[in-house]
Amino acid sequence: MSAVPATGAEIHNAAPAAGTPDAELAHKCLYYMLLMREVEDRIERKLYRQGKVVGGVYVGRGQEAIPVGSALVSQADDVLFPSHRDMAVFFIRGVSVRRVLAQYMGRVDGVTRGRDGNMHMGDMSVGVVSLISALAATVPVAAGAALAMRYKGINGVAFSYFGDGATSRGDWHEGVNFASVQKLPVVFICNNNQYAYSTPLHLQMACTNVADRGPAYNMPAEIVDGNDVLAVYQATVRAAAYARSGSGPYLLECKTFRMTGHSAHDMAQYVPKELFEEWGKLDPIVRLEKRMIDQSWAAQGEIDALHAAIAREVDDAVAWAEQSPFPDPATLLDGVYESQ
Amino acid sequence: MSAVPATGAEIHNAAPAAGTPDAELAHKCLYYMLLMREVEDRIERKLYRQGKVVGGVYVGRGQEAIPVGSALVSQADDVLFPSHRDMAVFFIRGVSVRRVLAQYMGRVDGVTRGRDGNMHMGDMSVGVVSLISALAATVPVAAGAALAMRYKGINGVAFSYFGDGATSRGDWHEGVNFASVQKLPVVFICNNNQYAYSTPLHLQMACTNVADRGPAYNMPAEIVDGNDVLAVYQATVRAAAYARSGSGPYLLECKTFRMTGHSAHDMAQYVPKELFEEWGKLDPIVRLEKRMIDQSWAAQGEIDALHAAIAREVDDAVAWAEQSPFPDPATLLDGVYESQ
Amino acid sequence: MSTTYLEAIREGLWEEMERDPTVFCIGEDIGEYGGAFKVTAGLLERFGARRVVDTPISEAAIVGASIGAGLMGLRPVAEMQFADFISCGFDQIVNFAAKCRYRWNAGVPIVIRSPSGGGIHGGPFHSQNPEMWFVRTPGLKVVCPATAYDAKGLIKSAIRDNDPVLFFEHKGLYRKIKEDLPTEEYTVPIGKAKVAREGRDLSIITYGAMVWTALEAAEILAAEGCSVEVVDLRTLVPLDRETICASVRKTSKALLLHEDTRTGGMAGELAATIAENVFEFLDGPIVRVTAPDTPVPYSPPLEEAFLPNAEKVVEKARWLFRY
Amino acid sequence: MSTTYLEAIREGLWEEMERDPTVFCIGEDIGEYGGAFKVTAGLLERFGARRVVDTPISEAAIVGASIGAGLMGLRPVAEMQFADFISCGFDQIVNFAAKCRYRWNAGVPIVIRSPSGGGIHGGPFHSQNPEMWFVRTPGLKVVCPATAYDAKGLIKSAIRDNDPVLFFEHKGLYRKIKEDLPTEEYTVPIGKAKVAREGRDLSIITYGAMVWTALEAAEILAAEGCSVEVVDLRTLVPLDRETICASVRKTSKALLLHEDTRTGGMAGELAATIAENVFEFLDGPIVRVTAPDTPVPYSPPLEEAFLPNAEKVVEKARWLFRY
Ligand SMILES: Cc1ncc(C[n+]2csc(CCOP(=O)(O)OP(=O)(O)O)c2C)c(N)n1
Ligand SMILES: Cc1ncc(C[n+]2csc(CCOP(=O)(O)OP(=O)(O)O)c2C)c(N)n1
Ligand SMILES: [Mg+2]
Ligand SMILES: [Mg+2]
Repeated sequence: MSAVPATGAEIHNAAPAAGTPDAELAHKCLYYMLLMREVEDRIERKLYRQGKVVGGVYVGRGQEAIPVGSALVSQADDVLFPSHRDMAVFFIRGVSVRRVLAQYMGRVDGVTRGRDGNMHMGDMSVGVVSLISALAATVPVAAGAALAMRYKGINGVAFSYFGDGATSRGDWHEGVNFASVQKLPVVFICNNNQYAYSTPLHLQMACTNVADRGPAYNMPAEIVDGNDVLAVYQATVRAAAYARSGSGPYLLECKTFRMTGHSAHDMAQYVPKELFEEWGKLDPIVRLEKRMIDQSWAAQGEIDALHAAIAREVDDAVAWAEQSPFPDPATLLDGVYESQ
Repeated sequence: MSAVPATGAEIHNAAPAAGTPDAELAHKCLYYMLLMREVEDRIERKLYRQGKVVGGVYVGRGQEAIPVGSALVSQADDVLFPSHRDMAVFFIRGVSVRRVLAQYMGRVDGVTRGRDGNMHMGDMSVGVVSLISALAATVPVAAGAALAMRYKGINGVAFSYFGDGATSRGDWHEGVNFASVQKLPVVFICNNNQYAYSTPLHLQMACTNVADRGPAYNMPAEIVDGNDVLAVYQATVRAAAYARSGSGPYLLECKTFRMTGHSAHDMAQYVPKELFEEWGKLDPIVRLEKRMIDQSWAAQGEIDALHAAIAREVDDAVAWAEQSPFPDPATLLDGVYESQ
Repeated sequence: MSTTYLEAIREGLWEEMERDPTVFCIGEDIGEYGGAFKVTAGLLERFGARRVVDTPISEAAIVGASIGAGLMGLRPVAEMQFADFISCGFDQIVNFAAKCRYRWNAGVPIVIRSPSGGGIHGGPFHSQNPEMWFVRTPGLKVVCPATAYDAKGLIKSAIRDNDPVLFFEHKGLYRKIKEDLPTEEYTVPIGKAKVAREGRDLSIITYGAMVWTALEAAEILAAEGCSVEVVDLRTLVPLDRETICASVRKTSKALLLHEDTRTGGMAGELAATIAENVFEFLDGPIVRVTAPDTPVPYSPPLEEAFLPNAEKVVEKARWLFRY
Repeated sequence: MSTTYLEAIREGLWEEMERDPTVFCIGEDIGEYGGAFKVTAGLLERFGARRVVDTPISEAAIVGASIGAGLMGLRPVAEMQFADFISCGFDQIVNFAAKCRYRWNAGVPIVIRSPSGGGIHGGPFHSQNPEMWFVRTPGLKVVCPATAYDAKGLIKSAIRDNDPVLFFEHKGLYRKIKEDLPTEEYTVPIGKAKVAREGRDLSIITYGAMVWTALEAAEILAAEGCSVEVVDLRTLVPLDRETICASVRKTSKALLLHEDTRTGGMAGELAATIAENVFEFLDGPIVRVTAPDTPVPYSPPLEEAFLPNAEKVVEKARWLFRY
């Protein structure tokens, strides 16, 4: 890890000390990873099975280090484009767990007020753009946001998230190419979890790494251990500094594994069991906790307390969200256009 | 030039001697390049200005070596997907000059019977698929044709032609990626003429060469002097052999220059004059003629006679095409579907 | 043994693949996984990877490759994972596939299967009814079966058709309806509507899942003394204008129903057809029951308010009956 | 000094760029070259490359980047080089731009300008009228000006609008029509139709270049004693149903005219609107004059047979007048 100065995260709490990862940063990373894990577990394993979440559910179990390590680098003016496995991005940008849970349950206090479900949500006031289902559709949109930031003289960066499979889409190519030609401040963050739904990498691309696609755009491309949150953080610091300096986009390929089916109803029988076992040992939360204890950044008791606190936080949020009403059908027609 | 055996061109006349270019091949190349030049000159500088060609006219002046050198390698079962500057492909595959001229003039004997104009024509009986205007749209279609050949056990190759600008399109990426994943027998042939309409390369792509995009698909990519027809021929022999052997697609980037405006109505004032001068010296026809004389493959008199013969051939074809009737408006509704 | 709508489509695919070695399937996750809805489950085992081609996430390439294979004499059946993603391969469909035959006499015998429609809380991107994008594009055929029988018979006809066919499968019907299918082989012709219920007083003209809604409404209305005829279009292009006009000639009143949103929906084409051809038979306004002009909302109460249902149909039909 | 339709659009762009620093243009060859039709000629010199962005050949990126910039508070005006290529950026328009506000309350104030329409021997891929793909997609506005005055006034309104607007410029009108425009600033509201000619006996409802065809037909018909009212819709979404219905209430006869192909065309929506709302005023069938359901052919005699013209309108109108 080189000594690129950390640039980010002022909007969340105090910035970590510049330079190498420190205890404070580790705590923050752990908090958000645990929070994401807990919220997604509730959604997938409780609320969905109870019929309280009725739409599709895609979780990022095992991949939490990617949204957490990267979004913590983001600054107030930056704009983030999370994909469907990046829930922590919302929390880090200040969207409450309550509203996210209400979103999944189709309640009026959800981020989209019941109009859309799951991770299909955004809020420009905190710099988060909603994905649409079509994979990689946000990629050119992120380039446009970056263009706008430069246009307006804001020194911001767009964080564009996507999976390995999404890089097969035409929109991905067009968006990355445009960003490269225009030298736009975009950090492209790929979670390469080695599957796209049931499709393994070799049926998705002929190259070995997503990063092998960087040269096609004359764009630096770096491979990161996507299950090491501090590595993701450091790499994002490098990438964002590069983009922010006006040098153009930067691609981070975070190698990871999808520790679930594609969605809540998919048993992932097409994934060899060994892969789950192998990658289970690399769980980013377990690894960070071990490191925190090894480095004396935290005691086991502290970590246990954090788990418990998060469980309570989520209990409370679930209760709150369940009490949020469903949207009034009389509002069905509102807001297709600004004035109607 | 390595000694890869030549694989092609049986359907046109006798195959050239295997190995290095020889007199026979050179003669054939010269014939088709001159023919394309002459037909396009007539269209652009006569028929279009006389109002006899009413639609858009895009010519390949200065780029003739690319369709000629490559299509001469094609075998009977191969399927070709020419772009809008590859007229010689049609002649090499056996479509008559007469029908091509009738096509431009919207006559019933045109390849599309007046339904479409200019290079928007195809004929499956000679293995040529019509482009549509949307650039790079033929790229995934070529992949599909290659898939079909493998499916049917035909040892054919798809030749997919496009310009530098077309590589910015999503369809290009999706088509090339699919071909690579499936290891399909496709030769991708890029005419990099350094402009896309008025747009210079650096506003089209951030990489230096189109060939820099090969690694993104784990695909061999070779840069060729696109104004040297024998070099194009040899490179295509290599590429087609690779594709035909089942190794997957192969990209040829033929560096060249568009010695005209984008279309007949474009004065190309955005192109620095020096570039025309510089590239004018590299004219592929002049170069081949010189080489033929230097190598004693032909005498000047022979070449002059060929010019004259081609001019007569085209005179005759123009006369023929002008006598072809316009399509009967009563046929307007026919053939949207197979049976109506 | 009863066969679901989904199984009927699978059977149709299976039989055609058995019958004709040029038929193959192509799409995302259709092989080992059997497709997002499992329509193609079992095909890989039976027919192998050559004939069940798993692709990258590349709708333009799926359609484009299908066109290329179609031009070469194969009969590809492409699957869009959800109909909503068809817009990612749009140009290939409306500009390449649709226009080949007219332009240069090249047939493109491809089928694009797309699970469409709402009612499963799929939200704005997993519930759309995109048929009108294609109905308005000459050169394409558009098929929207409502029953298991028709689904099987029409997928077989679509595969045998020598032109590009958009085949919309209503995902809400996949496992909801079943019926006994004939044991002998059959096909259902593309371009023929069906009178799903005969009636005298009023015609409901519809297609897809809404056929069931219309039948439900007809039952309620029958109890009130209003005899409703239900016309199931089955195919939107070519449109069976004769059956439509015949029904209106008989009943003199037309209620047009679709799940798709209102403006620019199929009801417009139907209204124009009726008002142009059988105007003199009309005894009342032509009325529409459709989804409103919004994206498909996710939350159940909103989605319910969005979708047409028997109640909404009955209300409009009553008004028209009494007109 | 007379201003052409093309110049009127350029003036509108220019004025809005002068007025509002958040307005910028983006598209292929729009900078130094000034665009394929030269609509943006001169803008680069005046406003610089920051505000006149030349792009790679990437329609999805052009639309997508416009959406991103729009979400950030800019007002991008994207140019499709020909309307036919809009299908290459289709998903971005119909799924991203169209649904943002409804879903998460995010306005996408973008304009997509597209030269559409035939009559210039452009053939199947340089002549299409793709408006219905967007009319049927809730969340988009669709504008089709017929005059230089409206073209300027509407492009200015489109730029100021906080929702995505598809702006179809009929390329056949670019240099064909001109008129004196007011020297003072003006806008034309989106969503208001205009009665282009008043009449008593029959309404021709149309838009775009066909307004001129309708006026030509009206002139011929006037000489035969048939008083024709011509309604120029100007905007297809939002549709000014009131003006349409008012005209039909007055004349009792409706002829719907568009250059677009027939099935699934705008005439369907108009017919449904009329047959639903002012049925009792109708004294005859609602008739359509449109292009037939084929791709746009290239060869002049075919294209001429394809396109609606005054003669075809007069013939239908005569029939309806006498009905
Ligand atoms: C254009 C498009 N096609 C198909 C889908 C259906 N789909 C949703 S997620 C998914 C797999 C995505 O894989 P990847 O990009 O690797 O992301 P991951 O889910 O693995 O994080 C597919 C095929 C879609 N959403 N969009
Ligand atoms: C999708 C699409 N967008 C825009 C155009 C308009 N257009 C026609 S040719 C051209 C430039 C093509 O450049 P390139 O691919 O380099 O080919 P060249 O003409 O230089 O041979 C453009 C922009 C088009 N045909 N298709
Ligand atoms: Mg993945
Ligand atoms: Mg070029």
